[in-house]
Amino acid sequence: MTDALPLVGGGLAIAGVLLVLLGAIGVLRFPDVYTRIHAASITDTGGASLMILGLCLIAGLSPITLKLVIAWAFIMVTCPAAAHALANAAFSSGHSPWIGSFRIMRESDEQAAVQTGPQTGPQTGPKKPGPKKPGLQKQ
Amino acid sequence: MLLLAAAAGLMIAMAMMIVRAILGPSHYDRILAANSFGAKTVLLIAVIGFVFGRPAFLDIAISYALINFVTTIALMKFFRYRSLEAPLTPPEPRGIGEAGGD
Amino acid sequence: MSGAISFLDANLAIDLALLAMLVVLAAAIAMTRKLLAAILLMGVYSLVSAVWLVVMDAPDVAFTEAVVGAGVSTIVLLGAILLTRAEAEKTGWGRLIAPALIAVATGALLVYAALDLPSFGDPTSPANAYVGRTYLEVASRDTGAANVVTAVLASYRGFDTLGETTVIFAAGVGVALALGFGERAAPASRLMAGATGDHNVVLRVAAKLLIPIIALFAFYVQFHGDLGPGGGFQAGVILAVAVILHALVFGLRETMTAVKPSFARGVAALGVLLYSGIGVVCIVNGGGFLDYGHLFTAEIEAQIPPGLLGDPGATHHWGQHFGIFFIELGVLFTVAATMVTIFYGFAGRSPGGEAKL
Amino acid sequence: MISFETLYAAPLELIKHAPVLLVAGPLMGACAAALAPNSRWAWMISVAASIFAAWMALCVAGEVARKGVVDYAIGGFAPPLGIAFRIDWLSAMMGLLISFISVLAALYSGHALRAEVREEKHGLFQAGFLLCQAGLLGVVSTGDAFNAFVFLEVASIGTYALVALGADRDRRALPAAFNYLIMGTIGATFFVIGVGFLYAATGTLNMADIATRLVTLSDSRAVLAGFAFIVVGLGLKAAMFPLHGWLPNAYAYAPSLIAVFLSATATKAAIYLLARFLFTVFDPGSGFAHLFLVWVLAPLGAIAAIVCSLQAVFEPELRRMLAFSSVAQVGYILLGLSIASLGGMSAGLMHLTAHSLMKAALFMALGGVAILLRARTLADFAGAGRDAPWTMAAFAIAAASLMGLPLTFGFLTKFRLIEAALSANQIWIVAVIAASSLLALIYVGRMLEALFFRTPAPGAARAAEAPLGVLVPLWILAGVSVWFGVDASLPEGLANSGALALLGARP
Amino acid sequence: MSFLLDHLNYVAVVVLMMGGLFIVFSSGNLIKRMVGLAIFQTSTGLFYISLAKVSGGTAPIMINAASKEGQALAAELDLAYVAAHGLDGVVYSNPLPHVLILTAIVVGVSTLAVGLAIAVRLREAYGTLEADEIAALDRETPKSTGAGP
Repeated sequence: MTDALPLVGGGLAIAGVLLVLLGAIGVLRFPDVYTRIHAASITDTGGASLMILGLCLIAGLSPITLKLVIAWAFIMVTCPAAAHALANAAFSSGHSPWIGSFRIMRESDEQAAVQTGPQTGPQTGPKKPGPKKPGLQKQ
Repeated sequence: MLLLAAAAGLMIAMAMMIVRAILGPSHYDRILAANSFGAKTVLLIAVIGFVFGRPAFLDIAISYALINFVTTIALMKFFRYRSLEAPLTPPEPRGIGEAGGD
Repeated sequence: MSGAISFLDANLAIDLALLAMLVVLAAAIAMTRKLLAAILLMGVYSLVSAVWLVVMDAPDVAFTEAVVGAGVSTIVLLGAILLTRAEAEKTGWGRLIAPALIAVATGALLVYAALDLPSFGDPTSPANAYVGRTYLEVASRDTGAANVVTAVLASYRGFDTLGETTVIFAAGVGVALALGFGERAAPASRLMAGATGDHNVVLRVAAKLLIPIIALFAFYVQFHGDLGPGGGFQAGVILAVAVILHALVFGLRETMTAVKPSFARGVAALGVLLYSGIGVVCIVNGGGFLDYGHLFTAEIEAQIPPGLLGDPGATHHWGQHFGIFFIELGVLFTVAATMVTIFYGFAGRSPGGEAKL
Repeated sequence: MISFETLYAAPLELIKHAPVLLVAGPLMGACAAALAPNSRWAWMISVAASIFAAWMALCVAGEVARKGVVDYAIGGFAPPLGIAFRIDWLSAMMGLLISFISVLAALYSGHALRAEVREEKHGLFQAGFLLCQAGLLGVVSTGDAFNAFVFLEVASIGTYALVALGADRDRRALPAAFNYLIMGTIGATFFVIGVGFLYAATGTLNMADIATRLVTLSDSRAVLAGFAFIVVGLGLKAAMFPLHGWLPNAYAYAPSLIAVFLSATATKAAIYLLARFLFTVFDPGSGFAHLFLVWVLAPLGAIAAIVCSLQAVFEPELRRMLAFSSVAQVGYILLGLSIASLGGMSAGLMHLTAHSLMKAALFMALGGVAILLRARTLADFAGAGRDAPWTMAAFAIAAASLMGLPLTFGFLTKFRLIEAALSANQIWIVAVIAASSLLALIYVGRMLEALFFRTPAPGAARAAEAPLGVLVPLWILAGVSVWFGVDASLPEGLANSGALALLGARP
Repeated sequence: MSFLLDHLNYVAVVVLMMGGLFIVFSSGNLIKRMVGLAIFQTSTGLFYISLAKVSGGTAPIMINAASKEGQALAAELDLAYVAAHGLDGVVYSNPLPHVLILTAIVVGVSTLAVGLAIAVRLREAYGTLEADEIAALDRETPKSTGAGP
């Protein structure tokens, strides 16, 4: 029983790595940023969960397990939040997905669309602060 | 040995992220790659701790997870608001800033 | 068992693989003209070098590289390109010749000399056999700290660390002189005027959850420093990151009312004062500068029960413990406050500058 | 020999810890200045801390006079493990020089800051100034190679921002400061790489210990590379000839207080460290260190003395002129060191002192006049000698010393330099000094002609006499230049002892 | 082959230093110069840490050699190698370079912050961050222009 735990743990870690690798392939091969976010964020959290579970099994019951759980909790909070923020930023700056533009969605969220055209990252208007949009300076 | 293989796999995934970070094409792809790279780094540090017999150094991994998040927020604000000082609070007038400030 | 072989080989293999990644990243940074890409790659570079440092048995350095390189440096660089421009001009090929010659000449000299160095990992090389080995033998006995790096940092080479803290303080002074304390930070209402919709619920909730945890983690790192990796510097940066996260999510003005710039400036100075003050206290009590053995006067020393730290009869390291504790606290103060000051300086200097005031 | 015992009086306990208090004093003063409520307090703290440091420097010098070498192990750990200060006559001399100039600069800062820097920045400015002072004093006192790097950076990092503050008057201070930062940092990093190689070869960081262990390692390639990197790194910091590109603009556009202080001390501390490594850590008598002295240092010093004097001759801006002349004077000092005899090194060290005094005075006089007059070029300063006779008289005295007129300290040091070159049978050095002095005659002549004999353009801003707070330190500097020119027993004794310490310190 | 492998680590670190130095001198953009400087400084740190590594060693944080963790570490050691170098028990890497590089990293980030602050001021005063353009602007406007604090 005690001998089996490290093996099971190692197996889980390998499974996690496979998931992460899949995600990495997705990030490399998928056509646009939204699909890539999709590939990366899900596999990162899933792979991390599996790996950390595996490492917990190897470590046994010790302070290290506690640290692993804390690290896992942080990953579970920060990775999805960061992925959300990223997708949100890409969306609201008008970054078009591969399948077509956001025109329909944009009409419901005009503010985001007025700001910048599609496919413009930081290249345009480097010194223009976001809130200084035309017609918005009420004060 | 299993863990060593896991470390190798993680490093391959990290290398792929580096490729994505270098190729881009948009900055969002780069941020995604960097962020995802950070997550893999956390895992790699944890695994390496076990491979080389000193798993107590998970503190570093934890701090990575935290700092990676803050950096991503900063990047996101960079794009959306072109400012690090803007609040992310709802626009309803709450009087933030006017009351206090130096 | 083949364990021994694979252990050493695996170490070298991971080491070289990570170095290869670093080389690729450095080349990519050299090539790109998009500053944002360069900054992101720089962050990744820090992450890789931090993993490499863990493999090289330097967890303390890895910790620092992680919090500094991936955290503070990236944020400060972002703040800088926000205030400037995110694109570099093209450099003509002709202008690359002289730099390439300089770099190659330097590199050639370095390789020429490096091939003369003892083999990588040689435990009998002068570097590893002389003073370094002595530290490993005596540090725990002298100071009672399990982490030899902390012992050397805070005790044997405590004066270097005082200098390091001073350097950080000087950087805070420099940034504040150049950019101010964020006096130009715009009121939140003006920054957010006209923005509709609330896209940031997730971030706000996550941040609210994380800020206290980050601060708590900072204190864990601070007080765990003589047992594991970590110490005042890392803790200071993490604490500052908590403040920075607050500013990022709830607005700079809001944060500046909570942690006033004048407060940060004062704490930064007090940290260095605390550190050097410990040195002076040691002098007053009859020892040398930063000689923690003399942190307490003889009378107090006599009153400390010998078994207080669990090793009755053995020499206690009460003075060393307290000395290291206080100077690490000084480092924490200065580093946290200076990092916050630097962030205020960059974030609070609104692009467009005067127009906004 | 000078009797320093009579010059200082302090409680015994304080004397014992003077080496470290010399550094800790300004350092703690810097924190206090950053916390100071207003400009006046900051200024008083700055002056007090500088005076304290000068007092401690006197105490240290007295101890050195008594014991020969003062060792101070910080933290109570003996050298190879802990960091130790090791102060011999050379360190003591540098400490005295730096802290003396600091006191005068601090006195001067009251007026200079009011004119050049915005009020709310004064506290931080004084903090930066004191940090720089603490760093330089640390560099000259420490016996640990890595600790020297840390203090070099303490001295530099604040200074970069202080130089940039000159942008309130002329925006060219900003590129100058940036360039200074890049070059200074590369220099420091090269130094660290060099120290790393020495550490790899010897396993220790204590300079004396490195020297002992290097004796058996003279043909190691790692040591050779370490030597090369340390020399290039410190050469950058010291503005050694081909590596001096950052200096003229940094000095010319910085706030005048910083120009006064840096020109008198910063490059000197780097030269000190270079000499320390060349003569104490490496063996100058043989091997590559010897080759370097003869085939690199001496020619570069000579080229600097000629070429940069020429540049000064053709330079229209007064402060840049002085800055180029600084590089040329660094050339003289390096020439003196490269002779590697007692006389040559003593002359080099004396010239170092002389140059500190006169450059501080020159920049201070210009700053004092320019408080009211936003002048930069020679033409802008035309006629200033008549409008501000006291200030410009001091300027003239210092300029005479720069030129090497008899009865000034500058004359004496050049004379000693020539003597040493003759006794070492290096006639070409005499020729170089003569040629360079001729050029100095020309550019100093141009300055004085513009200041005293030209009438200002009608309608141009007129200079006014500098306030008393500037005149006092200025005349002290000028007075010392003359005093040492007439009776040089004090600096000569110090320089001789310093040179002896360098030459005799081989294990 | 073995010699090359033994020194490959140093060579890779040297390549990184060259890269950093090249970026500093080749870029006209001041922020990129700072990035290059940061790489140069970091790679110097890597050089020191390389010196400190001991084969089969572990981080210089003392562990009880009798504990489970300590025994596991000792078991991983190549005994012949350990005996040949006069080591015993758990082998630790050299802590001294770690301490030095901690200090150096701090110095690096300080330099970065100050350099960037100056660069921001430069941009405000000149409107550009390209060294060439700044030099050109300085040449054509020799008259004194205050930048405004």
